[in-house]
Amino acid sequence: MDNEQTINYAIKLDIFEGPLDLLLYLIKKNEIDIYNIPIALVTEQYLQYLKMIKALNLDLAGEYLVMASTLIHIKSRMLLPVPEEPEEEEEDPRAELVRQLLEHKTFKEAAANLGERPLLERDVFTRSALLPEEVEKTNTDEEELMEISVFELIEAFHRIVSQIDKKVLMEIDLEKLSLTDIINNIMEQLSVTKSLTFEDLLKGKKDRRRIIYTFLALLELIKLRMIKAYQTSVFGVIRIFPAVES
Amino acid sequence: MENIKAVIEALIFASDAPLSLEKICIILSDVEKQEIKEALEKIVLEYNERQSGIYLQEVAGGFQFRTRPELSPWIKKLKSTKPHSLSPAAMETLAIVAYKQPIVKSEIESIRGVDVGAPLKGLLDKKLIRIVGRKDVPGKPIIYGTTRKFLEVFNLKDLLDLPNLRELKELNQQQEIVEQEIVEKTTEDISNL
Amino acid sequence: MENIKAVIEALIFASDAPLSLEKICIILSDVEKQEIKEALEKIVLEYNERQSGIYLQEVAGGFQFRTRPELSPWIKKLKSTKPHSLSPAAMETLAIVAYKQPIVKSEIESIRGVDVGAPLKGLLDKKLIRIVGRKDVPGKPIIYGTTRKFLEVFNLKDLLDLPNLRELKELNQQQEIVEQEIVEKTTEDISNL
Repeated sequence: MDNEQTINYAIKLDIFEGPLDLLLYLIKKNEIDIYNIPIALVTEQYLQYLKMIKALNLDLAGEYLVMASTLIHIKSRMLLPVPEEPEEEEEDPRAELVRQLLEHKTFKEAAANLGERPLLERDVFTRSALLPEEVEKTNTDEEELMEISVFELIEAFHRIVSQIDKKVLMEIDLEKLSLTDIINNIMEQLSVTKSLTFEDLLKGKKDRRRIIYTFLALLELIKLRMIKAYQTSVFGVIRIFPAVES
Repeated sequence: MENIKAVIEALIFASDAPLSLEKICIILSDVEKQEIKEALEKIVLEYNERQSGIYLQEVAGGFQFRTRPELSPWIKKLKSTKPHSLSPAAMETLAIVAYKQPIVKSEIESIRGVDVGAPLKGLLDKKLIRIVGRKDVPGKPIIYGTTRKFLEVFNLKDLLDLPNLRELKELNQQQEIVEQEIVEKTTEDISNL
Repeated sequence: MENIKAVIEALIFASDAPLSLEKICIILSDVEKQEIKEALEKIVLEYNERQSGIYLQEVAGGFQFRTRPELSPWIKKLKSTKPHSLSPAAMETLAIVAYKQPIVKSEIESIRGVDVGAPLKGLLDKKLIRIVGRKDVPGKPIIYGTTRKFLEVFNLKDLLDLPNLRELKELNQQQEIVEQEIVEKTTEDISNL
């Protein structure tokens, strides 16, 4: 093996996808008829390649060795004398290998053909902008209501409280509040508007006592089944509806 | 309806996936299927005649507007995202799954002559192939098939739209049976969508 | 350039936001701004003359194809028939919640082997699962369960109607088998999507 060949082998090495690929390369390089493979020649060149790979200290996948033994086996079978009157049609020892090679070649070509098609996001592109209708749709999706449990209400409550500026929480509210007043107030508002958010009820006065009282009032009303609380999404706005249409 | 063509055009345009004839029929319940078909053909023709920048492509069991392939250099200038490219190993594995599905890993490996674990995983991640089920043989190997996304990405109407394999027919007399099965499978797939 | 109009049309179509004249000028650097303007006007005219289902609209400092407003009832019909789509991760998570509810996140994660924060959030948003309560153990983890909507979407009478649930319950002591079946069921579910 001369030097030029060595370099050639080394360069070609990483483009092979396994032993079948290597064999196809050897067949092409030697301009061999795939249906009539000179098995001795191909086996010799194949083994040279394996030596190359080993010499380069590259990992030799087990499949390459399996193929090597297959080739040697076929070669030895080819050397056996053909019986003069074969009992039944003896299959060419190369047949199975040829079938495998043809199949492999077919799919290599198929892969190449697929790659040449107009590929999405490479050659052809679809509409990617959101249409106004789609923007609308997402909004209405969020408006889809789900009934929430008291637990979820507490979650939401906790979230609201934690969002409030700490300083505001420190302020003392001088307004006198009673639970009954707030309950009456909520029911009164609901009789007018049919639906309220938790934030509506607080009317922007996000002081701790009002929040807690409002919250307790809601819990009481839910317990009494006077109102229903809904949430648009898990962390969405809580909406309160009268339990019974008045 | 005054302008079926315009409605269909708008529907296909607004749909975020290829829109099937069946779905158009459901939406335009008052219009005959034949009439819808004719309108679709007319739209295809018109966009081609106009030498428009977009065209109506029949893909993945439906219709979708796409930009013309020859204009891709301009679109690439617009888009910063790189197209997903497949390695030769992945591409070959995909071709085998596409043509021989439903297929198990060991069958792919016997064709490729190497382990295909990595390319299979990559193709699953890219949603170009999917697990169809498990084969009822010892070890219950996973059966793979291509997805609708595969058809969309490779601009294919259906699996029959795959280019013919040159030599496979000689190699495999059962090819027709396989194809028949693929047709049945595809019809099923489409109706499951 | 042979067909500026087609290129501009394709660019506007493929752009993910309204495409400004300036940006088109940058991409078609060899073409005069005036020529681009004229091409844009021609496109607008052509779509109007053709009584097409889509038209070129100048919006937000750019150009964008849109469906004609008068066709919006049809588009709404299209969007309302949109099937529920779930990612495989979401589907798997949902299956686990469905079969093993009430369940906490860490239990789902020990089954799936990956973080399920995102799919859980998605399922909650889609109202397919809900927070049932908190487990009375340190850290008070959230307990999840399926919703009524889940039953509706999956066409189930009740949770007992879930395939194999009863069998799963009987097997409950043999945790590993149960989990294996869920994985298989999930794989099936995913492939049916």
